[in-house]
Amino acid sequence: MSDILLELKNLTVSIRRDKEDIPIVKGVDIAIPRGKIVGLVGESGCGKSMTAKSVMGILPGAARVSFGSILWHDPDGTVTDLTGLKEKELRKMCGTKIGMVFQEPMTSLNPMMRIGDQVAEVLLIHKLVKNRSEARDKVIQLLNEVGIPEPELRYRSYPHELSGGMRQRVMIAMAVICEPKLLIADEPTTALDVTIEAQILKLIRQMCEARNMSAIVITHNMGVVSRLCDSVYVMYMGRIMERASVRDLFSNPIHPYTRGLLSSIPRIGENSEYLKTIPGNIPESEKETVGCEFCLRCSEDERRCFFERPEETEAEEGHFVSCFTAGPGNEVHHE
Amino acid sequence: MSENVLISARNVTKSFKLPGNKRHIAVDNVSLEMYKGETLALVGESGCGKSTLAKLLMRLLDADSGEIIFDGTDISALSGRALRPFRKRMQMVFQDPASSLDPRMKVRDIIAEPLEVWNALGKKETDERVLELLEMVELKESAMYKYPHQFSGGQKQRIGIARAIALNPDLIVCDESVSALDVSVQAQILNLLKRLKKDLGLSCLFISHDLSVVNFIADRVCVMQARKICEINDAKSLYEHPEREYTRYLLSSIPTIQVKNVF
Amino acid sequence: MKGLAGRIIGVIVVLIGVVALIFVMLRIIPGDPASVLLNEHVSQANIDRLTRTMGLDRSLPEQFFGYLAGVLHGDFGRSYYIQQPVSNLIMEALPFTIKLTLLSIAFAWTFGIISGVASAMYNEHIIDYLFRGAALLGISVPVFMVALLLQYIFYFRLSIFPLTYDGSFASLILPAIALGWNSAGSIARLMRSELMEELDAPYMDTAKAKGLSYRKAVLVHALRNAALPVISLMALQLSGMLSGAVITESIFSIPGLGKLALTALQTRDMPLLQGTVLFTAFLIALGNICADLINTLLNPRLRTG
Amino acid sequence: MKKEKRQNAAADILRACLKNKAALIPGIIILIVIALSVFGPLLTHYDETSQDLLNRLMPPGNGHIFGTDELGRDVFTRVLYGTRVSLLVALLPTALAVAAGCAAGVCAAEFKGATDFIIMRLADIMLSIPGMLLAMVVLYTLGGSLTSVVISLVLIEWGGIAVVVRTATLEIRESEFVEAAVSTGAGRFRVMMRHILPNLVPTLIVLFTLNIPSSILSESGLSFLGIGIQPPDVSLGLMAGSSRQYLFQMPHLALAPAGMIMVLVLSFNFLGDALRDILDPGRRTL
Repeated sequence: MSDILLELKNLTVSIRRDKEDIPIVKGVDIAIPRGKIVGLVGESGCGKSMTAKSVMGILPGAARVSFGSILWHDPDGTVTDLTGLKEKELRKMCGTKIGMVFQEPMTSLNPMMRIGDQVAEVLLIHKLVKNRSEARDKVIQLLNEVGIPEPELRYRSYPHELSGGMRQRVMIAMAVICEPKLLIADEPTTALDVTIEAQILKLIRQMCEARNMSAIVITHNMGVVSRLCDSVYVMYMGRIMERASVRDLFSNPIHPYTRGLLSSIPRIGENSEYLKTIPGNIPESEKETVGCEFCLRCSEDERRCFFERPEETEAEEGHFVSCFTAGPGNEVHHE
Repeated sequence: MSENVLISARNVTKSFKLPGNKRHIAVDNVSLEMYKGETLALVGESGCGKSTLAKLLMRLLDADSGEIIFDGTDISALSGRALRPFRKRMQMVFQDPASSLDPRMKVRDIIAEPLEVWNALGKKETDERVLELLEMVELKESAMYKYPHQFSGGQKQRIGIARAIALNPDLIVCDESVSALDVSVQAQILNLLKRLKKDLGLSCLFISHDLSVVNFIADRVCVMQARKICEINDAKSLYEHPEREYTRYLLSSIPTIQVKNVF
Repeated sequence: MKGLAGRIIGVIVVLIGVVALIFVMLRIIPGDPASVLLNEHVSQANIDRLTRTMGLDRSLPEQFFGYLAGVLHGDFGRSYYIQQPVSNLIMEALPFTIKLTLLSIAFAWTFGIISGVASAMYNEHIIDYLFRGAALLGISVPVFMVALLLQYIFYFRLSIFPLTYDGSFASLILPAIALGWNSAGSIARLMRSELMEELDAPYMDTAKAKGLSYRKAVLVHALRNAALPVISLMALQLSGMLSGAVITESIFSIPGLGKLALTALQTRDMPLLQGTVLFTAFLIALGNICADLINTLLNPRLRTG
Repeated sequence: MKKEKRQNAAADILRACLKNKAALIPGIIILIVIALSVFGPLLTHYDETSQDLLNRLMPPGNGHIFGTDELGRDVFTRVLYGTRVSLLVALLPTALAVAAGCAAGVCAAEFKGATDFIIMRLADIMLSIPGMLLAMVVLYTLGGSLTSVVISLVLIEWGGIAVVVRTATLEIRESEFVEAAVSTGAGRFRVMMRHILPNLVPTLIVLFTLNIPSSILSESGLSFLGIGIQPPDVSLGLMAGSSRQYLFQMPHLALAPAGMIMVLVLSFNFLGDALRDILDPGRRTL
C-alpha cells in the first residue's frame, strides 16, 4: 500500500475565452500523503481553487482539465485517474471518498432546505443507510460531534437561522459523513471571524486525526497553513513555486516569492517602520510567459529568468523550489 | 489634553429598525477620544459595531443619542449646510475599492469630485492637483482618463485614497480598507497609508478585524465587543499586556506563523 | 402571518384607489352621460328623468361614496343597455373567464416551466436555442395572430376543434392556447434566467461535491430556489391574461368578462364597463395575495423572519 | 468635461452593440423597417386609402405584392403605412411613459415618506388594472383615436417603469460610491446629477427597449377589436381585425399585417435582451 492517497500529475486547467484556451493552472504536481494535511497557498487568481475544483470535477463552465492526471490510490493498490472517469463514477467518488468544504458557508448551503436534510442527503444519495430515520440518527450524532448544540433542534433549522461558524460546522459534517479518505477545504475560514476561525481550524484538525483523513487546505492565509498543515505548496500564477514541510518553509523560505509574501505580512511583536513588499501587481496578462512567472516582480537580479523557466530543484531534503537562485550550486541567501 | 483631542464621541448610541418593530442596537453608549495626529484602530469581530461607530463619528449616520465633538464643536446636532465645513475635514477610504468608485466616472473625475464640490480650484488647477495626488499614491499619469474597472484592486484602493486626501483633511477614516486585498498588495497599501499619514500629518481612524494589520499601523487600539468598547490602550501595551479576557482570547485566536522566522 | 394582514389592508387601499380612479376617469367625459345614451331626438324632460334615476343629478363626491357603498355590498349599479344589475351580468360572465384563464394558465405553466428548465439545463445546446427561440416567439406574437392561426389550422384546415365557443371543453382549447401563448413565453424566459443564475450558486458545487448528478442537482436544489420569482411572475401575468381575454373572448365568442367589457364599451354602457374593470382589478388583487401566500409558505426566510 | 464624458459613454455602448451580433442584427432589421415605412410612398404607386372596388380581394401578384383588401386597397401599401403608426405608437408613448416613470420612480426614492407612499400606491393602482381594460376606460372617455391610444399606453406603462426605477435608484443610493460622494460633502443635487442619473441610464435604455414591444402589442390589440385607431387612419391591428372575416379565403390579408407586427416586436425584444446583457453593470465588460 502506497502512502500517497492522491496525486496530481502535470495538471493543467484552462479557461476557454474568445476561442482561446488560457491556462490558469499550469502543470501542477501535488502529492497528498495518507493522513496528512497539505496546504495550498497563494494570492487570488493563482489557480489554487481551480486545482481543488478539478479534483471534484466541479470546474466552472468554461474551464476544463486540458492536460495531466489526477490519480487516486486505493489502499489495495489500484490506481484510478479521476480525469478519465465518467461523470457518474466521479459523482460516486465525491461524497464517499472525497468530501469538500467551501469558502462561503451561507451560499454553499441551499437556503431553501433544512440543514439536517442537506446533510442526510449525502447518505441517501450513496445509499449508505436503509431509510430516512436511520439517516437522521446518524446526522444528529455527527452534528453533535462537530460541535452543534441541540442537534435535534438544529436539524430542522434553515441555513439563515445559523451563525457563520455553525454553518461551516454543518458543511464539515456534510463533507465527512460518509467517512471520506480526503477532505478538500477551499478557504474554509476566510469568511469567518478570527475567534471562529480558530475553532473551525481546530475542528478540521480533530476530524482529520480522528478519521485518519487526509486534507487539502486551500487558503491565502499563511497563518492558517502554519496552524493546520503538515506540508505546504506555494502557488503563483498557476505554478507551484515552492513546496516543503510547514516547518521548513517558514523557517527557511527560499523562493523570492515566498520570502516576499512572508515579509509582507505584518506580525505582532515585530515593529518595523515599513513592511517589505513585493513590488508591482499580480499581472493580469493571460499570455503564456516563456520564463519564470514571477520574474517581473522578483527581487533577484537574474537575467535568464526572463527567457527560461527554472526546473524544480531540491534545495534541502524534502524542500523543493522552482528558482534558479535555489539551484544546488547557488548559495541560499537571506538579506 | 483636551485641545489635543481631534474628535470624540460621548455616550453615543445607535440602533436600527428591524422589520416587525424590533430594534437592533449597533452601538451602545460608547465614549471615545481620538487625538490629533494619531492613528487609532477600532478592532473587533463582525457585528461589534465598529463600522457603525465610525460612520457616526463622520456623521454619515445620525446617532440616537450622545454627542460627537469635532475639534471643539459639537457636530451631532448640525445638519446640512452647517455640517459641510466639517465634512471637508474628515474623509473616508472604503472597504471595497470596486464599489466605492462610481463605475461611470473617469479616475480624474473621481479624484476631482471633492475639489469640485468645494469649488476649490479652476479646471487647470484641478487637473494639476489630480496629477499631484496620483503621484502621491504612486499611480501613473495615464490613469487619469481611465475607468475604475480598468484597474486592479490595489490600484482602485489607491484611487480611493487619492480622493480621500484631495482636500487635505485632518482626519481620514479607513473602514476595512485593506481587508479585501491580497497580502502582497495589502502590504503596499499599508505602507502607503503610513507614509501619507506621516507626510501630511493626518489623523487616521483605522477600522479592521485583523489584529496583525492593526499592530503594524496603529498608535492606539480600541477593542470593541458586542456594541461596546472593551479595552482601549496604546498598541504596545495592549498587545503585550492585554487587560481584558476578551482581548486575550482575540489575540490567541490569530493564526500566527508559529515557526520562528529568520528575516 | 402579520405581514399578510398588512398586505390585505394595502390591497384594500389600492382597490379603493382603483374605484376612485375609474370613477373619475369615466366621468371626465365631455357632455352628460344621459344625453349620450339617449339619442338626440329625445325631449329634455326624458333626459332629466333618466338623469335622476341614474343619480347623475347629485354632486360627484356624493355619487362616488354612494357607488363605493354599493360596491361594498356587491352592488355595481344597473347596466344602461341590458337593463340588469351589473353584478348579475358579471356573475354570469365570470365562470367562462375563469374556465378560460385556468385552462390557459395550466397550458402556460406546463409549457413555460418545462421549456425554461430544459433550456437552462442544456445551456448553449441546440435544445436551448430551440426553446429560447420558441419563448421569444411566444412573447412577440400578438394574441389575435395566434388565435387566427389556430382557427385557420385547427378548424379550417384540420377540422379538429370548433371555430368558436359552443360550451364544450374542446371548444375552449384553442382559446386557452391563444391566451396562454404569451405567458408561456415569458414564464419560460424567466424560468431559464433564474435557473441559470442558480446554477452558478455555490450550493450547486456543494450538491455536486456530495455526489449528486448534474440533473438531480438541478431538479432537487436549483429548481427550488428558482421557483420563487417565477411564482411571483405568474401572479403578475394574471393581469396580462385578463387583458388578452378581451381579445380571445371576442375572437372565439366566449361570453366572459372580456367580452362583457367590450360590449359595454361599444354600447357606451358606463356602469357595466366600470363594474367589469373593478371586478378584474379585484381578481388581480386576489391573485397577488395568493402568490404572496405561496411565496411565504415556500420561502423559509419569510416564514420565520 | 461633462459633455465629453457622456459622449464617450454613449460611444462605448454603441461600440459594444456593433460588436455584439445579438444586438446588431435586430438593430439592422429595425432600421430597415423604419426606412421602409418612411420611404414607403416611393416604393409603391398605390395610395393607402384609395379604393378600387373592381379589384376587391385580389390574391397576391398582379402588381399587388400582398393582394388587395375588401375595398380593393393595396395591402402592401397599407402595411407600410400601418407600420408607421406601429412605430409611432412604439416610440412616442414608450418614451413618455419612461420619462414619467423615471421622474416618479426617482422622486419616490429620493423624497421617501409620503411622496414615496403616494407615488407607489398610484403605481399599484395602475398595475392592478389589466392594461387592456384600463385602455378601454380611456377610450370610453376620449373615443378611439391615435391620441387616446397614446394616452392609454402611457397610463398602462408608467407604473411598472416607476417601480423598477425606484428600486434601481434606491440601489444606487445605497452604493458605496454615493456614500463616498456624500462624505466628501457633495450635496443632494450633485449626487443626483453626477452619480444617480448616469448610473440609471442603462436601466432606462433597457426599460425603453423592452416596453416598446408591449406598446406595439397593446395598440394592435385595441385596433384589432375596432376600439383603438379608427379608419380612415391605417393601423396594422386594424387591418388584421377588419380582414378577419376573410380569414379562410384570404389568410394573408390578416396575416401580412400581423406578421409585420411580429417582426417588429421580435426585433425589439431581441435588441432589448442584447442591450440588457451589454449594459448589465454586473457583467459589463466594455
